[in-house]
Amino acid sequence: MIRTIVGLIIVLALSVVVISSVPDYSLPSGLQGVGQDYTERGVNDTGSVNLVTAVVVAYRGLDTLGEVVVLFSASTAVVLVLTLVPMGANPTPSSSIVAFTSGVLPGSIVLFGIYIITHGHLSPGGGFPGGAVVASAFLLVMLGSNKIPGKSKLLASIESLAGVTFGLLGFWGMMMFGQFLNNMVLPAGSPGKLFSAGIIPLISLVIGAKVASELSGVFSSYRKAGGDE
Amino acid sequence: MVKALAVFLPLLGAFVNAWLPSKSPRASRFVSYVVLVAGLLASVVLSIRLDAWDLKNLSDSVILSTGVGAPPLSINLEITAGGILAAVAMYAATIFSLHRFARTTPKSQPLILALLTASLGLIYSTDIFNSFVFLEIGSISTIGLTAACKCGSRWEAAIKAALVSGLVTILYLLAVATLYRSTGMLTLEALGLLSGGSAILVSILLLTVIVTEIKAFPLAGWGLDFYQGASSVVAGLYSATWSLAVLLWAAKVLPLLPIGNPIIYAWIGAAGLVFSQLAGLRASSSGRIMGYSTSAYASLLLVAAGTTTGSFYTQTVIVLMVFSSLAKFSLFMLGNPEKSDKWSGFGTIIFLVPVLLLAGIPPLPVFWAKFAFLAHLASNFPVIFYTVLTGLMLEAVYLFRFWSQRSERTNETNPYKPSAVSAVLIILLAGIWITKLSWGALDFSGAIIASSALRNVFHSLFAIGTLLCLPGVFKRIGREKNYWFWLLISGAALTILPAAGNGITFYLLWEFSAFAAVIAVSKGVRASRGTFWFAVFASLSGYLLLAGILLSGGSFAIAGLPAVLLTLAALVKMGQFGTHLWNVKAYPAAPGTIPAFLSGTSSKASVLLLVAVALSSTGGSLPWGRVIAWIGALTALTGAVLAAMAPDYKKMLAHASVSQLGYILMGLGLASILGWTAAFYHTIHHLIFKMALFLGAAGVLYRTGTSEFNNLGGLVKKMPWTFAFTLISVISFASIPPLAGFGSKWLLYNGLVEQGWLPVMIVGMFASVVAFLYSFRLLHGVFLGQLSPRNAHAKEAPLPLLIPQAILAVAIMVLGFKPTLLLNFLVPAIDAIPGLSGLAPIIQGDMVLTTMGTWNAWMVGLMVMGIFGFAFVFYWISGHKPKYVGQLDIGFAGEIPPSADEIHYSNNFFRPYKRALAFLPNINAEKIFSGVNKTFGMLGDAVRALFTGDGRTYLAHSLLFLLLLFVFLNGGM
Amino acid sequence: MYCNQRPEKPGNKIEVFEKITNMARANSLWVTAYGTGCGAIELRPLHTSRFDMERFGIAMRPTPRQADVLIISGYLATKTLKRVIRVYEQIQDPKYIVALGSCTINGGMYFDSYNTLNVLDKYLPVDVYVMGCMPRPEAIIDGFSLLMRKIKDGRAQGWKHYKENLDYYRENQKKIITDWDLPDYNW
Amino acid sequence: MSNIISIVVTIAASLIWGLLLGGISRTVTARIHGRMGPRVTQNFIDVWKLFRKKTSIHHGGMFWMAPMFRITGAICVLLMVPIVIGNSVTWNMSFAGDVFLLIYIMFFGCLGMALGAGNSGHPYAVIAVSRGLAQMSSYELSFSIAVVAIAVGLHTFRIEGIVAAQQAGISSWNIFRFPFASAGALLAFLPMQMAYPFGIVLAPQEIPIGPPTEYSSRFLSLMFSGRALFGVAKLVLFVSLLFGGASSWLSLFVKTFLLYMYPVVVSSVFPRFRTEQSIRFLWFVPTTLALVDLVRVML
Amino acid sequence: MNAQSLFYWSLAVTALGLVLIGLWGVLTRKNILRIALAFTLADTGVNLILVWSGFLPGRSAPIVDSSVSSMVDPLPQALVLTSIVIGVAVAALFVVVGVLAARKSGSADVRRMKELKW
Repeated sequence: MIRTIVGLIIVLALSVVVISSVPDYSLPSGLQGVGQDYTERGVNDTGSVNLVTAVVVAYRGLDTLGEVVVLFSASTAVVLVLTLVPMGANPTPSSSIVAFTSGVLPGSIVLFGIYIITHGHLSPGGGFPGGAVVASAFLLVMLGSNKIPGKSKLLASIESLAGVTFGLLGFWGMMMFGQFLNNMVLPAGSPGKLFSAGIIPLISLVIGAKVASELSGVFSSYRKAGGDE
Repeated sequence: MVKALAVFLPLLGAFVNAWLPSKSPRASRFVSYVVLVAGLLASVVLSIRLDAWDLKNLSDSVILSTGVGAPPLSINLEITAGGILAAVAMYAATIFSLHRFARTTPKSQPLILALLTASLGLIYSTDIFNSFVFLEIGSISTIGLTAACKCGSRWEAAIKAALVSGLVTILYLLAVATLYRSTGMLTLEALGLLSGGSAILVSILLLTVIVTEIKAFPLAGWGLDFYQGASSVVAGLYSATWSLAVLLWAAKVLPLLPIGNPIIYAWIGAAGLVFSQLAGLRASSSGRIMGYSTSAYASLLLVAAGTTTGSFYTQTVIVLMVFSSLAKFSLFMLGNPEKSDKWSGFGTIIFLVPVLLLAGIPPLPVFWAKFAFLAHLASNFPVIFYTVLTGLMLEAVYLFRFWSQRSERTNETNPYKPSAVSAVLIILLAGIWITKLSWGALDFSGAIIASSALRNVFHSLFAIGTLLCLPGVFKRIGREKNYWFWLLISGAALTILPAAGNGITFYLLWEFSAFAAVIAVSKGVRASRGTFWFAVFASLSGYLLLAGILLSGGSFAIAGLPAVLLTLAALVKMGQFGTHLWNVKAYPAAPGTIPAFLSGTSSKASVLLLVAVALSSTGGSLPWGRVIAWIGALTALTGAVLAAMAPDYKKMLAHASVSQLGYILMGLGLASILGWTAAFYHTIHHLIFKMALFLGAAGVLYRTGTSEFNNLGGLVKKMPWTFAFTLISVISFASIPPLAGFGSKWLLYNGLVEQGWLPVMIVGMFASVVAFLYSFRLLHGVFLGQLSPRNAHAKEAPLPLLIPQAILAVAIMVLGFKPTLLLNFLVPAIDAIPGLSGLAPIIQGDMVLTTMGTWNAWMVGLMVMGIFGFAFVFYWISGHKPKYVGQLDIGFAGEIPPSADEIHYSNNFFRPYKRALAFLPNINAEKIFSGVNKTFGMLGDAVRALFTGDGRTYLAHSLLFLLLLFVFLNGGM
Repeated sequence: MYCNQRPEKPGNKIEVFEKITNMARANSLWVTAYGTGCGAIELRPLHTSRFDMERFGIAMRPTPRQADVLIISGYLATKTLKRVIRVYEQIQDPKYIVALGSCTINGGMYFDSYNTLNVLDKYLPVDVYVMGCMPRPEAIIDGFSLLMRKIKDGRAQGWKHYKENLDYYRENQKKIITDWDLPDYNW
Repeated sequence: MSNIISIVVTIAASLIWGLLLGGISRTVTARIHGRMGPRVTQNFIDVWKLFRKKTSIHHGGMFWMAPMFRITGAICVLLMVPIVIGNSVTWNMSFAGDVFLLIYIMFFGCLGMALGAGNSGHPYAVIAVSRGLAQMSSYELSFSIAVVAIAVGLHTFRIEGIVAAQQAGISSWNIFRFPFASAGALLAFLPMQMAYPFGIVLAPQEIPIGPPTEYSSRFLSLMFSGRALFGVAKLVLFVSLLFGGASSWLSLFVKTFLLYMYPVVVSSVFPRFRTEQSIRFLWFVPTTLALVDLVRVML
Repeated sequence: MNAQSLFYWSLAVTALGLVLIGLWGVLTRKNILRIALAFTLADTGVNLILVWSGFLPGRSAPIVDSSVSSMVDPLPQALVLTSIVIGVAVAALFVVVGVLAARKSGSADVRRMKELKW
């Protein structure tokens, strides 16, 4: 009870802190700082029409690399932790609807995912969303199947290969322009085309593969661990 | 390209590794090693290119730009010289820890490499969101590793780390959003553009995040639990990589926060230091102790951020943080909190180096940084200086306790742990390297003691004292370890000590000698408690000395506070009045000839310090000389009484040593020529007789294996020579005329009367009378009385112990019969010191004259020897020859004595005296110190009540801290 | 632990000052304060002002080391013999034994007791016997003056006799003391 | 040469005078008891008898040397004090030191004796030493305070100086100039002479005769002589310190005789203190007395 | 304050509200999984604030096909993308560790995970 009240007080005080530090309650007049720069220079610099992707992959590629590592670490950690602990061995059998659906849908989901990944620099989307979509297909397959999936060699290979490729792409930029993850090691092409925007599509692909494989890995570990005891 | 390799190679390694482990752990380990060694090489190349190794321009940097364009559009990694040094340490630590991970959790390699990547990224990152990404990688890898490495409480440690990391994420992102919305940029420099409410908001958010992440005091709870709960190998790697990275990142961010006056960091840090170290006193688990130490260093970082700027700041922070992290790494690798590991003597020492480093003992690297940093504080922020010094002292106490408790398990097999040994070696190498860099600060001109004659006295005293201890070093008993090396080091440092020309040199040599002696003491059997007390008091006196030196600006000059602190340092080192506890604990514990060295030689260092203080403060008089003389007199008295009651040979000698040092204090406090002559005379004399006595004790211990009076006695038949030398020493220190000891008393009393300090003199005289009690007890308890059958096998002490005693005994005789040999040298030297009052004694041939007294030692000696010789010879040649009867053949009311042990009266020897003293309140130092201990314990308990062990409480702490900061900043700005 | 030398036979050295010394010995008899039997009570009045043995130079010494005279005050039990032998042997030469009462001469009223010695002379060399059961203090003083006369004349040689015939005395002693655990020689 | 003769004469005379005083004291005590008492020369007889005993035992080197230590200490004290004023030949070795030397050299014999007792291996001897040292450390306190008070008051540590300052008639004697210090010193004189009520050291009833319990024959004789000499030395010292010194041999004998009778008389009428009682008494009463004069001197 | 502005700031307040509710949950809930949920909630709120910091009412997504002036800021969206993924990763790990810790201590109650204390 005391904890609740103290929690409330803390939270309220926090809100006061945050609100009191807002300087004014007007609308910002326009873009400021780097936002403006991105919108002005983005297409020229990167050749990507989708500025978010441009920022994510090109300008702040390092963040993305880091993010991939976050995901990678988390999935490795989850797998590692879960394999170390003896877990329940019998997953509940899935219902027939799920079983059926999981046989039909994944193909199209994967296709959709790949589309999102590959068109990341053109339209909303990119490696992360696409990868997540692809992973959902795996999830579906897993849910439909009654077997306990091991972390397949294929997944591991994709995961590893994608990561290494990302890193090597970075080094490629380093070698060519002295700038890690430089976008221009491949020609920028004409904005709006599929094969344009330097290495952005490539990296999107890598990220997609990576995200898909990592998430699938996590799912499969969960699945393995989550059975009845 | 090298830049990129140095930063991103581990990442590639991690990815590659993710594919390998299931096939072959060997291959994955091989990959890791290759990657890490390559990365290390790249870092080393970079560091050489940046010229980082001379620690001058640690802010120099190369830029590794990434992405497209330039900041603020893209992200740059700024590889600073300081950062690259830290990176080298991180690489090294990771390499050294791999094999332990390989043994326990082979599949964790990708996580280790990810953790390293995160650490590297964090120290190089210049973008606030990018830092966040690396922060998250680090947190996740840490949590993962913690949860994956088998260890009792890993889940809890992981959960707490995860809880904190969750909160940090939220607060940090809030700060990022505020920052971006206010400035439109995410680089670290953008922090400087903030103003008004958003500045405060971002500052308090980031400060809370930083304090939480670096585990500084009020928010350290999770860190303590984490260090305690995580397996040692994880905690070790964590402290050497991630913890270090966070600290350096905090060091980078803190000066940029738009917080107005950064002194607030210093206050948070200083207060936190004291409080957390108070709580640290109560910590028992070794992991938790490391946690408190981490917290101490985090607080130091805050203090540094608040009080220093520029390259000095960088230098201080880099050296402090890098080496303390390495030290913690090696401690964790050695000290598994879960298993009671087994140590050999070698392991004990290896274990000590990191502890010494954490405590900031020279010449280990942290010392240099701490010294410069504290000097800066002392001259600019005195209050913070005292606070920090107190905190550091408390830290030293629990670190040494930690060490002594660990080293208690000294025995048996295979202490060899490559990781820790390598780290220790690195630390030592770094110590040598940094010492070499700082060599210019040292000064061996001997400027602090202007009189070269006095300097030479001390030089030769220390050298001779050490040399005389050396022959006996291989006569060790039982499980005592080899200590000659440390004896030699300590003695060498002492021998150079009088040549020190400035404060830092003096301090360095002083600590060097003290802690070499600590190690030497630790080589004894069951020496851990003794070593602990010795280490604590040595570091207490070290810190007092440090404070004094720093406050007086490196010299020993001027009266006032610095001089008082320096004097206190000397008094503690001498074991005067209350602080004798360490002598009494350490001497009995110390092996072989070490007590002789400590009591005879090493204690003279504090005399040197007092002389230096006196000479440079007022040219001869100590500050409050009267007080010092009183301290000396009272110590002489209480020491003598305690010595008379002591149940143990070495313990008695320890009390006696403290008591005798009191006379030196009385002489020095007098600040007259006679007083100083007496003090110097007694210094020399004390060295001679105390070494002879302790060497004799070493011989007895060597032959009988015990130093308790209850088990000794009657050894005169077995060890006549040892007895003879001990007898000479005893007669001398009881100041019975024909031998040397009388001279010091005579000079001292004349000096005291000359200055009219009669009450001091009376106490001193009483003490010297009480000295008879223990001098007899000493001879009787060990050599006379009944020989216990237990010691029937005892033989004469070995020659290496006997010969130095013989030399010393001869010296006593010579000094006793011809004191003018020494006085002719001492008196002019002391007469030349300007500030001393009083008249010099006049020496005419063998006659010494003062205004009131005369003393002709030669004639007295002749008379005593003549009469004694006559009586002896007469009895020898005339009449019948006495028949020797055995020891049990005594007039025992017609009975046969049951056994030698039963009729040897040595237990509770001066019982009537004790009964007569019964009206005094029963105060003893041990009680006082245990009271102090208890008080600190209660304070510590009060502080650590904050750390409830509930993860959510820690989060509440963070939030409350944030609110308080807000209130404070709004009130203060 | 103990002295293990046989006592040296006293030589026939010509002693200078022997006569004066004997006078001194006679006038400075120090007595071991060891009451072995009932007669010890009769010794106490000797200290008092009525008898005052100090005027003869007789003094009590609390330790046999410093004494000259051992007084066997009455019956001597077999148990006590052991202690008496030890005390006697710890007295330095020349030393004398004064035996009080009939019991020491022939056993007296304990002549057939299983644990009382009958003839003390067999076990220790007695210099002066004082008759009576018990002898009064006057008799004891008389005994002492006899002893003093003997010493002055150089006739009080019991200690020499004991040394010369040590084997004889030991044999007799060991007959009584069956559990002989004394050191064979103690001086 | 005259000096050496004087030394020999001093020692011989002191020995005779000391033994004689011992005999006299025994007679006096006996008379107080209502007895005849021994001859006055009884102590000579005893010493001679002991010296001429035919055998003696020893327990080791220190046992052997203890009586020599004892007599050396006694003779040294004796020689350090000027015996007769105006006759500088009898000042013997007193040029070589001052009162400090005297105070400390007095321990020489005591320590030797204690060591001999220790070496004898007899527990009672050591118990007595324990008591004796404890008591000694207490009376030496008041004694040295008194001596320091007198010496500082007279601005010299040299005994000649102290004696010389008392030559202006009886009123200039230190016992009148420093009455409290003198009282303290005289109270300390009782335990120094092992007189009752401070006679715990040589408690013949419980610990046979104390430290010399194992000593016999020649050693004991030497010890007796030593004690006699030491007694005289202390007497001469006290006479010099408090009673104006001795201007002639006669006045020396008279003064020392009178002074000697003081502990004898006190001794025969008092029972004995326990050790701790005696220590506490010595700590509080004589020390306080002596301190009064010390404070007076300081002010 | 016009309607647009009101909309703009109410978004912020909602997001902040989510954060605060999340934090309150973190501070007061006992069940480790609920704490995980609360964290996710707060995380979502923070992400919303991030997006909001670059949001301007009435502008379109930052895909260059029309005029530059009508776009919102692309950077916060990019940040949020990263942040979301990180949130997922952290949540995934948190849940795993939480569940296992709960299994270890026999209950999901964080109050019982106090073995590490002093």
